[in-house]
Order: sequence, then C-alpha cells, then structure tokens
Amino acid sequence: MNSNTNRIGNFMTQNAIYIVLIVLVVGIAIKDPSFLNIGILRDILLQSSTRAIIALGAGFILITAGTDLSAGRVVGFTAVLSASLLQRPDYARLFFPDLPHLPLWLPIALAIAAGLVVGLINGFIVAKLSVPPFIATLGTMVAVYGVNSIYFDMKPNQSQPIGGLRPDFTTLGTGFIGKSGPYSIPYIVIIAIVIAAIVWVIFNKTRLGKNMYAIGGNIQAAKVSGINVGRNLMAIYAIAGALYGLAGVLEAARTGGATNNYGNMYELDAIAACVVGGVSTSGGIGTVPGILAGVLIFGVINYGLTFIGVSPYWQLIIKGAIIVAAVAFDIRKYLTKK
Amino acid sequence: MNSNTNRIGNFMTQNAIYIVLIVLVVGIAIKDPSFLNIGILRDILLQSSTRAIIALGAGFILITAGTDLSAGRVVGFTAVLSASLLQRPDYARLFFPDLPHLPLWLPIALAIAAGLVVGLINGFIVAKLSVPPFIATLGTMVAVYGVNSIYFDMKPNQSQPIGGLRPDFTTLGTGFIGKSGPYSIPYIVIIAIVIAAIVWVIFNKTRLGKNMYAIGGNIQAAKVSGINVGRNLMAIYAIAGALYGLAGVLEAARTGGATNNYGNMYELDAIAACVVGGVSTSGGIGTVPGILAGVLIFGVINYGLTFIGVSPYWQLIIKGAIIVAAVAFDIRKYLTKK
Amino acid sequence: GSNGSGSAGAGGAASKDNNAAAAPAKTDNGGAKGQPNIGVAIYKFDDTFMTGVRNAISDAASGKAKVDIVDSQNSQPTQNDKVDLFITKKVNALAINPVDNTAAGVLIDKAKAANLPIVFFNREPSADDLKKYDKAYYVGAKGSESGTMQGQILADYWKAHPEADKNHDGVMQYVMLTGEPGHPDAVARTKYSIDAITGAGIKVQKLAEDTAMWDRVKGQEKMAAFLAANGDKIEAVLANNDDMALGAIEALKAVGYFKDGKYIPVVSVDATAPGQQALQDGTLLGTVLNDAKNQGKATLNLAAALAQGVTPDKASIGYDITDGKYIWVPYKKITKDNIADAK
Amino acid sequence: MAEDRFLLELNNISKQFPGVKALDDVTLKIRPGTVHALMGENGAGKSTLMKCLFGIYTPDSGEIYMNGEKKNITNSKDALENGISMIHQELHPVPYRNVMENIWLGRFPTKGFGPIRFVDHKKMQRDTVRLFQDLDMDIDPKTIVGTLSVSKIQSIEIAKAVSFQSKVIVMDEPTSSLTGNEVEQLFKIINELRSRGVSIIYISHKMEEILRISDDVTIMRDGKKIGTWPAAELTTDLIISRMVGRDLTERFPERSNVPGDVVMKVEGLTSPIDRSFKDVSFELRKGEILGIGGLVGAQRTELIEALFGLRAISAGRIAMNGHEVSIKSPIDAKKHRIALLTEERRVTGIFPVLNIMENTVIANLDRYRSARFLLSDSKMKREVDDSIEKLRVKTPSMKQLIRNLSGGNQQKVLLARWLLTDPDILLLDEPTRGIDVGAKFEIYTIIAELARQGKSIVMISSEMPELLGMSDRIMVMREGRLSGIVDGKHATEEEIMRLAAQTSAS
Ligand SMILES: Nc1ncnc2c1ncn2[C@@H]1O[C@H](COP(=O)(O)OP(=O)(O)OP(=O)(O)O)[C@@H](O)[C@H]1O
Ligand SMILES: Nc1ncnc2c1ncn2[C@@H]1O[C@H](COP(=O)(O)OP(=O)(O)OP(=O)(O)O)[C@@H](O)[C@H]1O
Ligand SMILES: [Mg+2]
Ligand SMILES: [Mg+2]
Repeated sequence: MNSNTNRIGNFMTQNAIYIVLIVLVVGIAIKDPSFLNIGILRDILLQSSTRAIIALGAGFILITAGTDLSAGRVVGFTAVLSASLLQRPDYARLFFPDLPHLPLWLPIALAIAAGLVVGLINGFIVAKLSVPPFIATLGTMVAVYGVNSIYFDMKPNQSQPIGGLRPDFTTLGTGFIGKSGPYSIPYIVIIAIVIAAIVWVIFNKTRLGKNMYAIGGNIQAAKVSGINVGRNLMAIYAIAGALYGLAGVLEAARTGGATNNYGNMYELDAIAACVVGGVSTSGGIGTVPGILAGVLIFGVINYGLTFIGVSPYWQLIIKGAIIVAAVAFDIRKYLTKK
Repeated sequence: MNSNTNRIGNFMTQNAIYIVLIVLVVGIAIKDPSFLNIGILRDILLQSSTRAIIALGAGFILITAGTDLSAGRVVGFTAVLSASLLQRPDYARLFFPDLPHLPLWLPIALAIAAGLVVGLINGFIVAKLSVPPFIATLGTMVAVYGVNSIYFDMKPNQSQPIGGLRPDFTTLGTGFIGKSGPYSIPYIVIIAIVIAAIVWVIFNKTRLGKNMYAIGGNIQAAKVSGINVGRNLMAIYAIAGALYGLAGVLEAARTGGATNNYGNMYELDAIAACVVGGVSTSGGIGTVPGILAGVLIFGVINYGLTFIGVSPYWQLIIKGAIIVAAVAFDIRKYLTKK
Repeated sequence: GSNGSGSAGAGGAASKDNNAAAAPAKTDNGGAKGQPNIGVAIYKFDDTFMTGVRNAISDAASGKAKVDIVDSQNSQPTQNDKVDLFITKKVNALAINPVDNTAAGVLIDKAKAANLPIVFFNREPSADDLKKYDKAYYVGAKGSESGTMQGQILADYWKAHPEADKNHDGVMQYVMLTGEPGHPDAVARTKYSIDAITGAGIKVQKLAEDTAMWDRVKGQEKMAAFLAANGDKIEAVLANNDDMALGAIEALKAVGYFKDGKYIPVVSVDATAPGQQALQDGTLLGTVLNDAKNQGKATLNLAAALAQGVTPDKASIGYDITDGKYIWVPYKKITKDNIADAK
Repeated sequence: MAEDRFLLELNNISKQFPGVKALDDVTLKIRPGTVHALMGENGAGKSTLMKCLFGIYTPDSGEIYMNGEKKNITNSKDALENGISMIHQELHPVPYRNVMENIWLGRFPTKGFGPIRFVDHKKMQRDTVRLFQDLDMDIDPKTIVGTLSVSKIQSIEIAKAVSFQSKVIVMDEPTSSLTGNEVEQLFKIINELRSRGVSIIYISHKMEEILRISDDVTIMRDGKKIGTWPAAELTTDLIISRMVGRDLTERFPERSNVPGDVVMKVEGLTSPIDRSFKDVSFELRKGEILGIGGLVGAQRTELIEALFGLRAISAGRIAMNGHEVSIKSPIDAKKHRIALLTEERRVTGIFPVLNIMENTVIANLDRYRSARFLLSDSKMKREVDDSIEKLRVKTPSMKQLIRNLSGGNQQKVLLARWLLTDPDILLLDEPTRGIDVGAKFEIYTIIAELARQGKSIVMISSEMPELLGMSDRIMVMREGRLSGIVDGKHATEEEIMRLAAQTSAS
C-alpha cells in the first residue's frame, strides 16, 4: 500500500511535465468543454510548430550549458530575407523590382544558410574567444537586428512591410494534407515533426549529440577525453542557427509577409519552453520529448486562456504562475532525497 | 625588457574593462573632439545613474549564479505606482481623482517596498521551491507586467500615460546641486553614488556579501559551511528588488511621467553591463567598480554613437561588436594560462 | 471607479472591467441571445492610442455585440494564431488591427475560407488585398496623414515666426526622434512629416535622427545627446509620438528652453493626456489627434452589422462608406488653440 | 639506469604560473614496461608535470619525446593519439550520462553508411562489458554515473584509461578513493599492463604502495627534480627524507590525550534510505579520537553527514552532554559546535573562484564582525595568516584563488576553515586523503593537540596504519551496520579487516 502510493508519487515526479500538460487541458476543458475538439488540437499544433523548431534549436545550446539570445532576431532576419526574394512579380511594392523568378528552394536555402552563419559566428565567439554564451549571443542578437534593419531599409523598400509573397511560398505555411477541415494536417506541422525526429536522432544516436551532453555535463571531462570542444560547439551553434533560419522562413510563409520585427523575443519563449520541458539551465540535461512538451504547454496556455476569454493582462499573471509551478513540480525529480 | 612588455600585457588584461572604456572615449573624441566636454560627462553620468542602480541589483543576483529577468518590469511597475500617487492635484487627468496630498516619502517608500516584495517572491521561488532563477524571474517578469498593466488600465486612467507629476517629485529626478550648467551635480547622480557605496560595503564588508560570493561560488559547499542559503538568497533577491523599485521611482521622477511599458528590457541591459564589467554568469565573481564600468561603457556607447550621428541601425551593429570584444578582451584574465 | 488604495483591490476592480470588455463570457454583459460574437485583435495592448480604440470598441459594443479582444503582442505570427482561434471558435465577424499591414492578405484568405466578414482598422491593408474579398473593409485614416499634419503644423509655425530660423539661413535645421525601426507608423510619420514641410516650400536640413523606440526615457536621452552635439543649431524637433516628444521636452528644459523666452517648436502625434498638458504649458507646439473614439465605434458598428448580415450603410452604422470598403476617420491637428477638440 | 632507450622522455620542462614557479627544468625519463613512481610533497609539481605531458598545460619550455621522437602535444587529443592516457587527480565524470558513454567519450563506436554515421550502442555496451570483465570489475554499463559512489567513479576512470590501449598511462593518485579489494585489483591490472610492455607513471602519497608496485622512483621538491632511483634501492625513510628535505623518522606523533566524559551519545541511528546506515549506536568522549574503519560503501560518510545535519535520519537519537539534540542542518550542527571536513572537497568543500582568505573564513564570519555588521578585514587577515603558517599551506599569498592550489593544499585550507570555528567535536572524513607524508604528520600533530585540549574527534579513514596509529578506539562498519568497536592501542589490521569484510560478498 505504502509502496504503491510511493510508486505513484514517483511516477508523478518523473513525468511531471506531461502531467502538467494534462492538468492544463482538463482545467480549461472544465471551464469550456468545447475546448476538447480536434480542430483546436490542430490549431495548437499549428501554432506550436515554428515555436517547436526554435525551441529545439535553443535546446541544443542549453544542453551545452549555453544560452542563445540571438534566436528571435535570426528568425526575423531570415523571415525578411526569404520574403524579400519570394514576392509575386505583379505585386506593387517589390523589394527587388528586377529580380528574376527564383526556384522556391533557393531563397529558402539562402535564409537557412544565413541562420547557420550567424550560428557559426556565435559558436566561434563562444568557443574560440571564450566569451560567455549569454554575451556572445547578446552581441549577435543586437548586431543581427541591425543588419536586418539595414537590409529592410534598403531602397526601394525603405522599411515597408514585405508583402505579396508568391503563392507557392505561402502554401508552405498555410497548406495542408487532406480535405480542408479539422482533420487536415498542415505542412508546417509535418515539417516540425520531421525536424523533431531529426533532432531526436542527433541527440541520441550521433557523436555530436553525445558530445553535446558531455560538454554541457562537464566540459573538462569532454576536453580530457580528446573531444574537440571548439569544433563541436561551432557545429551545435550552427545547427541551432539553421533551425532558427528555417523557422524564420516558415513564419514568413505562414503570415504571408515579414518585417524586421518578426521573431522579437522568441528566444525567451524558446528558452522558457525548454526549461519547462526539463532542460537544465546548467547544462547536460534535456530530451526532445521534454522540449516538445514544454512548447505544447505554452501553446495550450496561450491558446486555452484566450479561448476561455481570460483578459490578456490576467493571462500574463496566470502564465507566470503556471511557468513557475510547472518547473517547481518538475524539478522535484532532480532533487536528491536527503 | 621582455618582462616589461609582459607586465604591461598583464596590466592590460587585468584592467581590460577600464581600457575598453578609455579606448571608446578616445575613439569617439577623435571623430568629434567636442565630445571631451564636462557637460557631456555630466549627461552620461546622469543617464547612467538609474541604469547603474538596476545593474547593481542585477549584480547581486548574478554573483549568486542566478539571473533576474524581472528587473525591467519591476522598474515599470514602481514607476507607475509612484507616479500614480504623486500627481499635481490641478492636472487634468488624475489617476486617483480624490487622492489627498501625500508626503513625498510615502509613495516612494511604497514603490520601493513593492520592488522588495517582488524580490522576496523571486527569492522564495528560487530558494524554497528550487526553481532555476531564470524561470522563477521569467515568471515574475510576466506576472508583474500583468499586475502593472491591470493597475495602469484601471478607471479612470485606462492605460493613459501618467503625467502631471508634482514638482517636488520631479525635482528629485531633474534637480541638482550647484549652479545650473555643466558643473552642477544632479541629485540622481548623487543617489546612484550613495547606492553604489552602500552596495560596495555590502559586497565587501558584510556577512551577507561574503555569503553571496560563497553561494555563487559553490552552493553545496556553502550549505556544508553552515550558511543559511535560503535566507541569504531571499535577502539578496529582496535587496535587488528594492533597488529596481528605487530605479523605477527615479525613472518616473526624471521623465516626469510613466507608462506600464517603462523599464521594458532593462534587465538585458543590466545583465550585459554586469558581464561586460566582469561579473561571471556562472557566479562567484564580480565587483562594484566593475559593474559601474560596465554601465558606463554602455552609457558611452549609447550617448557617443548618437552624438557622432551614427545611424541607429549601425549603432546596433557597433554595439553588438563592442559588447563581444570587450568581454573577449576582459575574459583573458580568468583563462588559466595553458 | 474607486480610488482603491492598494494594487490588489485595484486589480480586482480592473479585472471586472476587462472581463466585461474582453470576455465573450456567457454570463457577463447581460449576454442577450442573438448578439453576434466579434473577435477583435489589437496589434499591441500597451500602445497608448490603441488602448483608446480598444476602450471605444468595448463601450460601443454594450448591448450590441459580444466582443472578444485579444493582444497580438506586436507580432504578426501571434496575430495569425489569434485569428485561427477566432475562426475555430466560430465568431461571427473579425475586427483586426494588423501588426503588419501586408499580412492582411493571408488573414483575408483565412476569413474568406471561413466565410467571415473581416474589418481592418487603424492600419490600412493594400487595396489589392481588400479587393480579394467582398466582406473585407477598412476603418481608419490614411497612414500618411498623421505625418503630413505634423509637418504642416511645423510649416505653419515656421512661416508665421521668422525668428524660428535662428541662424537666418532660410533652412529649417531639425532633429527627428523615431519609433521602433520598421514600425509602419514610425516609417510613415518620419517620411511624410518632412515631405509636408518641403512641400510647403521650406528647405530643411536634418541634424540628427535616431530611434527612441516610442519611449519617453529614451526620447529624453537621445535629445540630450542631440543637444550636446548640435547645441543651439537645432531649430525644430519632430517626434513620432507624444511620449518621445515629452522626453525631448524634459531634455530641452534641462538646458534652459521654455524659460525666459527661449523657445523651440516641438511637434508629435497622438494627443495623449500628458501631450495635451504640454500643449497647455506651451512646451509642445502641436500634435495630431487620431480619433480613437470614432475609429473604435465605427469598427464595432461595421463589424456588428456585417456579423448580422445587415448591409452596412450610413443608416445602419452611422458612418459613410467610401468605395464600398472604407470608413475614413480623419486625423485632426491639435494645438493650444483647439485642445478642447482632443478631450 | 640499465637501459638507455626510453619509451618517454620529458626534457627540461619548466612552467610558470603567476607568482609560482611550478616546474623548474624538470626531466623525467620512463623505461618501457615499468612502473615509474613520481613522488613529492603537496605542490611539488607532480600533477602540473603530468598535465604538461597530457596537453592540458603548455610548458613554457622543454621537450617531449616518445620512442626518441619529438612530439608536439597541445591538447589532450594529441596526447591520446600519441599513446598517452591519464587518470586525473580530480575526477572528471559527466554526471548525467551512463557509464559506457563516460568510458567511450570522444571515441564512440559508430555504424552507418558512408558519411552518415550513428553511435553503435550495442557495440559500445559489448565493449564495455568485455572491458569490465578483463579488469574484473562489476559495474552496469547503463548506470547513470552521477548515482555511483566515488570509488566506483574512480574505478570507471581506471577502466577508461586502460581502454585506450596506450603505451603510457599516467595515474595521478588513483587509489585516493579506493580501499582494500579495489586497490589489489588495480595492482593486478598494473602488473598485467606492465607485462605487456606498458609504462605507468604512478603518483601517490602512500609509501606502502610505492614500494610494492614501482620499478623506478622520481622525487620532486618545490618544482625541481631531486633525482631518480630504482625502487629496490629505496626505503620509506629514504624517500621521505628526500621528499621533505629533512629526516622524518616518526610517522605518528606522540599522543597524550586522555578521554574523559561522554560528550556525544548516539543511539540506534538509522537512515531513511534502505542501503544506508542502520541502528548505529556509539559514544564519543571528551578528548577522544574515535576512528571509523570499513570498506568503501560501508556508509561511514553517510553516518557522519547525518550527525552534521546533512542527511535525514528516520530513527535514533543523538544526545550531547546528556541532552538530546536535534540536528537538522549544518547550521544546527555549528550551533552545537560540531565541524565536518567532507570527503569530496571539490564538490562540497572549496569555493573554486574565491581566494584562500575567503575560503578560510567563510564558516566563521560571525567572529569578524567589528561594527554592528561590518567585518574586520585586519582580523580576518591575521587569523588566515596564522592558519596558513600553522598548516604550512604552500601559496604565494592568501589572495591566490584556491583552485590554483595543489590538491593537498586545498585540503589544508579546508581543515583551517573548520579549525577556526573552534569546534568541540570535529568530524573528519578521510582527512589526509591526497596529503603528503610530511603534511600528514603535521595534520596528525594538530589532531593530537586538539584531542589533548579536550576536543573530541571522529575520523573516518581507509588507511589502516592511520586508523591504528591515531585512534583511541576504532569503530568498524560494514554495510551500514556497526560490526564492532576495538581498542586503538591493541587492535591489529587483521582484526579490523575481519570486522570490515565479513560480507556475503567474495
Ligand atoms: N592553474 C594554476 N595557477 C596557478 N598556480 C597553479 C596552477 N596549477 C598549479 N599551480 C601551483 O603549482 C604548484 C604545483 O601544483 P601541483 O598540482 O602540480 O602539485 P602536486 O605535486 O600535484 O601536489 P599534490 O600532491 O597536492 O597533488 C602548486 O604550488 C600550485 O599552487
Ligand atoms: N549505493 C549507492 N548509491 C548511490 N550513492 C552511494 C551509494 N553508496 C554510497 N553512495 C555515496 O557515496 C559516498 C560514499 O558513501 P559511503 O558512506 O557508502 O562510503 P564510505 O563507507 O564512507 O567510504 P569512504 O568514505 O571510504 O569512501 C556518499 O556520498 C554516498 O552518498
Ligand atoms: Mg597533484
Ligand atoms: Mg566516505
């Protein structure tokens, strides 16, 4: 009996995040039963998809015991970059009036590459100049926003929101498989699932992944085991950057436009989702399912509170409380029993 | 000879931040010699004063190996709180139309106390619920903004900027000692200097200060040494909160108004200033002069780049580069010689 | 309205107000059956002007419709998320204050697919986008107008006050404080204000321009640096909004302006309460009123009519519809002489 | 030396740290297939020399040759690729990962197609199991390392170093957290390696081990090499006098303490954790030195950490001077004038980024208040200076960061920290771990003096001579239970071993 309750207690602490997620859904559904609806699940998945991609990127960095503040600004930069190269030629205000028709993949690849380059710069500053990740990425966060703003302010665009995106591009963000309706699966959700699967493989099945955990868990151990810490860190920051780049492309495709303000503060959301999902801010701990659960928790909070009509300011207060409570609950599993 | 260059090199790395500061000033002055002017020094000091108070608060937390994301929102809250209680009765749009005349110190004390309470809550969540500081303060950051917005949106104010502050209050922010002119010393600078002195004493001459360094240096060892880690952390977060509270009051007094958006993102500036000033993000390291130098570096960058007319976008890029370079240079002194 | 003394009590009171306004609540608001549900997305809740519009919308809604007002947090993707939610929730009409007006195209597609009327307000989508859907409308002013009027106020002053040209070179030396980089209002106001001045035949010279992020603190700090760098060479100050202008005025006061006959014209946009006070005090030369009350009311009336399938016209909603798609709520120049118009 | 062909040569290595000349023109030559002991006092430069060899530090000058070939080693990867592996003095586990990942870190086996490669977990597990079989170790490859005891982690590091198949293996104090069986096991491994032509550089402060296992002995003092001798020509006394630079005939000081009244009485103390201590009762007298013996895992550490309030108890009582007390935290323990020198100094002892002074005074800040809450720097400096001198901490100044001290010197600073609190009861967990013979004698002298002054001391030790040489009584534990208390003067090693090891195991 006693051992049974103990086992339940143990199960609860080990799976705290998933329990928090369920409790949230149930709580909202009690307030408004129409919340339990497949269309809403679809909406939440859709809204969580780009967030998930960014959070997975941030997860890489957090597990190495770093932080990446540049995520949001990279998203904004690659959103603008891809949008500027994928406008309908008949649109009134073209970013590049004389641009020939580019194959869809090219601007997308370019934007992802741009994200990757920013990641490489981050990695270089962290690994080779030994600058703490917080500052290194704060620097690139500010600088990337500057570069993006200069690009966005170029003539003839001059800081006008970029619109008139090509339908093949926006389809990427708004299209879906299946008949229109709650049972259709948006492309963007499929992309997020594929990315999550790839990241899961990297985390669990590759040297890079294992090295990442080692670097975050004990960088000294990684060094004396002959791991090229610098090269691994650069690769990790680059992958994270590429993921932000992809997310930026998807944000542009999804909204059919872009401005230099896209992605602002996404890094905080991404880091918060990771930590709520059990990633340790001091490195070495974190899983893909955990990160996804963290993202979904935020997705459910954001969607659910609006859905049941909580006023935006009260949403903030409730959101703050839930974040803290979820982590306080989840953290129990790491606290060594005295 | 060799030992001489070595000694210079050593001096340079040991005092990297101060050298960065001097190089910046010289660089700007070369571009525009009128930068070397006592009035400008006064301006920069004035602008850096509230920042310094916030950064000192953030420094407390960083040295314990924490982060405090709530700083900016606490500043905004206490700015609104103090402003709402210190309006001229003849102003057209009063926050509290029937408020009696309050003694100046009362709303100020109330605002500082509000900051302190938020700090206590942070400390409680970190110390007693074992939530990582990043998440604990992210939660309060979001929640405090919610509370502030609800307060600010109350009837009859309904989210209008609060203006018409009492002259005795604004004098606190705009008044000075001495004859008007470049040689006068603003009250606000004096307040910042007094606060810095007090914080220096706490850091260096009190048990709380020593405990703070110990907790940041190795929390396990701190516990074993018989330090009451929980109580010390709560005290430290509370002091930091009170400092943000004071800074909020001064921001309102200085600008003669307040909105719920005051202080937004100040936490990033404060943390960046600390780290540029040599505070370690992994705890245990940091000094008051270093933090002040970090704040001044940002003050000089912000003021100086505007002064010489760099375009806002280029300012961002240059700022990002300087942050990274300053820390890369400064960090050398901690790198174990290989 | 009470003069509650603590934030807790105050918060409670405010929450009731907000629920009445924001919740589609089944119990609040008298909730008479047959009232349409309208989903309203504001680009950013803590924008001073939009708060006015938001309040006007909820005031106008009472007894007419249930409104569900949400915050897009200055992020277009977030706004798209909120619109998806409204559609899933089956509101009867959408009223959208876009974060990024080019994103209207995708929102119109969404509304069209769900056969929902959609009313944009305060930020004007392109005519092409609006044309795509017969139930797409716009309520507001021309984005360029606020900048133009701001420039006109300054141009009028300049012509009436030759002494404003301090160095008598026939050129207006000005400094500009802009909002967030890339923000549509910031871009428009910066451009059209100067266009209006040069359009009035006045030569201008920009001494400095920098972003103060809509923020009073930064407005003050940037102005201090401008003054240090340019001193008395500055002949006019333009700010994209009142808050930055008020910050700039503090910085100007600190170096002795607005005392003993030392004056400099400062113009901005919004006509907030502190802005009006500054007009009264004579520190702010002029500002531009964006008519929150009428924008909010027109938006709500239009959306409510559309939601109920009523053909909108002057009779049913109380505002003129231009070209079958637009309700224009013009800006107004506000100076010391007509402050009353802003109240 | 008989042969003039050396497997490894370190020629004229010098290394300077700010304020410390850690290595001064040191030359070390290693013959193939030998165990070469490296000896010297704490801070003599042994670890630094090995870190230069392993690419962790770059020497200021000097050259490294392997098989007569000059090598340029700039990082650990270079060292490993050149056939050098190392067991580090400070263990380097990745706590949240499992045992096999820790062992194969940096060289995971992979499978896959062409450039797309995945870590081969099956092979990794097979290899790990085989490695452990070869070394006669019993550890589950899938356990998370952070949950293992220090001695297991030490064993894993040994296995890891061996698994590189290197020609030279550096072992920097490999037995500091091992006892009995595990040390024997290590020696078996070393002999096996030696017979295969592998050379071992062996650093230890335990004389018995050195004389048993080594072929050659190099002695260092103050960053300089004193000389190299065949082990056969050396005796303990000779080594000690060359290390310390003076004769040290006595290994233990004369003790004149007289145990008095009972100051602490422990009854039926039981841990809430199943595997941990159960039903432990004993008495501690004023002025007594009570040794605690037992094998690693006997739960000695957990027992005394419970006395200090660091661990919970589910049953049992602690009485001090006849009054029952409740000790729930180190704060309570300090109030009852108890001090604890913990076992894992890096985890629970030092504040790495703080300097020696701050590390010394931290448990004792109350004493330095001058004004109402301001601390008096001069008083702190005075006491820290005294401590450094009394314990002979080797450092250029008290402003030196503690992490820059050699391991043994860090231990002395920690001892100084607790001595400053002026405790009545001093709990010492392996107090001389990693401490050189000379300093050991100093620490023993201090312990004896404290006991004479009427302080009571509880000392966990895995070194039999130390237990026998210093204790008035010895309490032996086995698997969490008290298996006997013997008199220190008359006990023998065999008797203690018998009490410690009567287990179901073996
Ligand atoms: N990173 C460093 N910075 C400054 N001084 C250092 C550093 N590392 C070692 N030292 C100093 O170099 C000297 C040699 O240290 P080392 O660790 O090699 O000693 P050791 O012989 O291994 O001693 P022990 O037996 O205690 O381990 C010591 O005085 C130590 O304080
Ligand atoms: N089975 C175990 N699982 C996890 N941790 C353990 C286990 N056994 C011991 N430990 C940990 O290892 C450390 C040493 O524990 P223990 O008390 O068993 O050793 P000991 O008998 O004191 O040996 P020694 O002090 O000589 O190393 C303690 O921190 C303890 O918590
Ligand atoms: Mg050593
Ligand atoms: Mg032990």
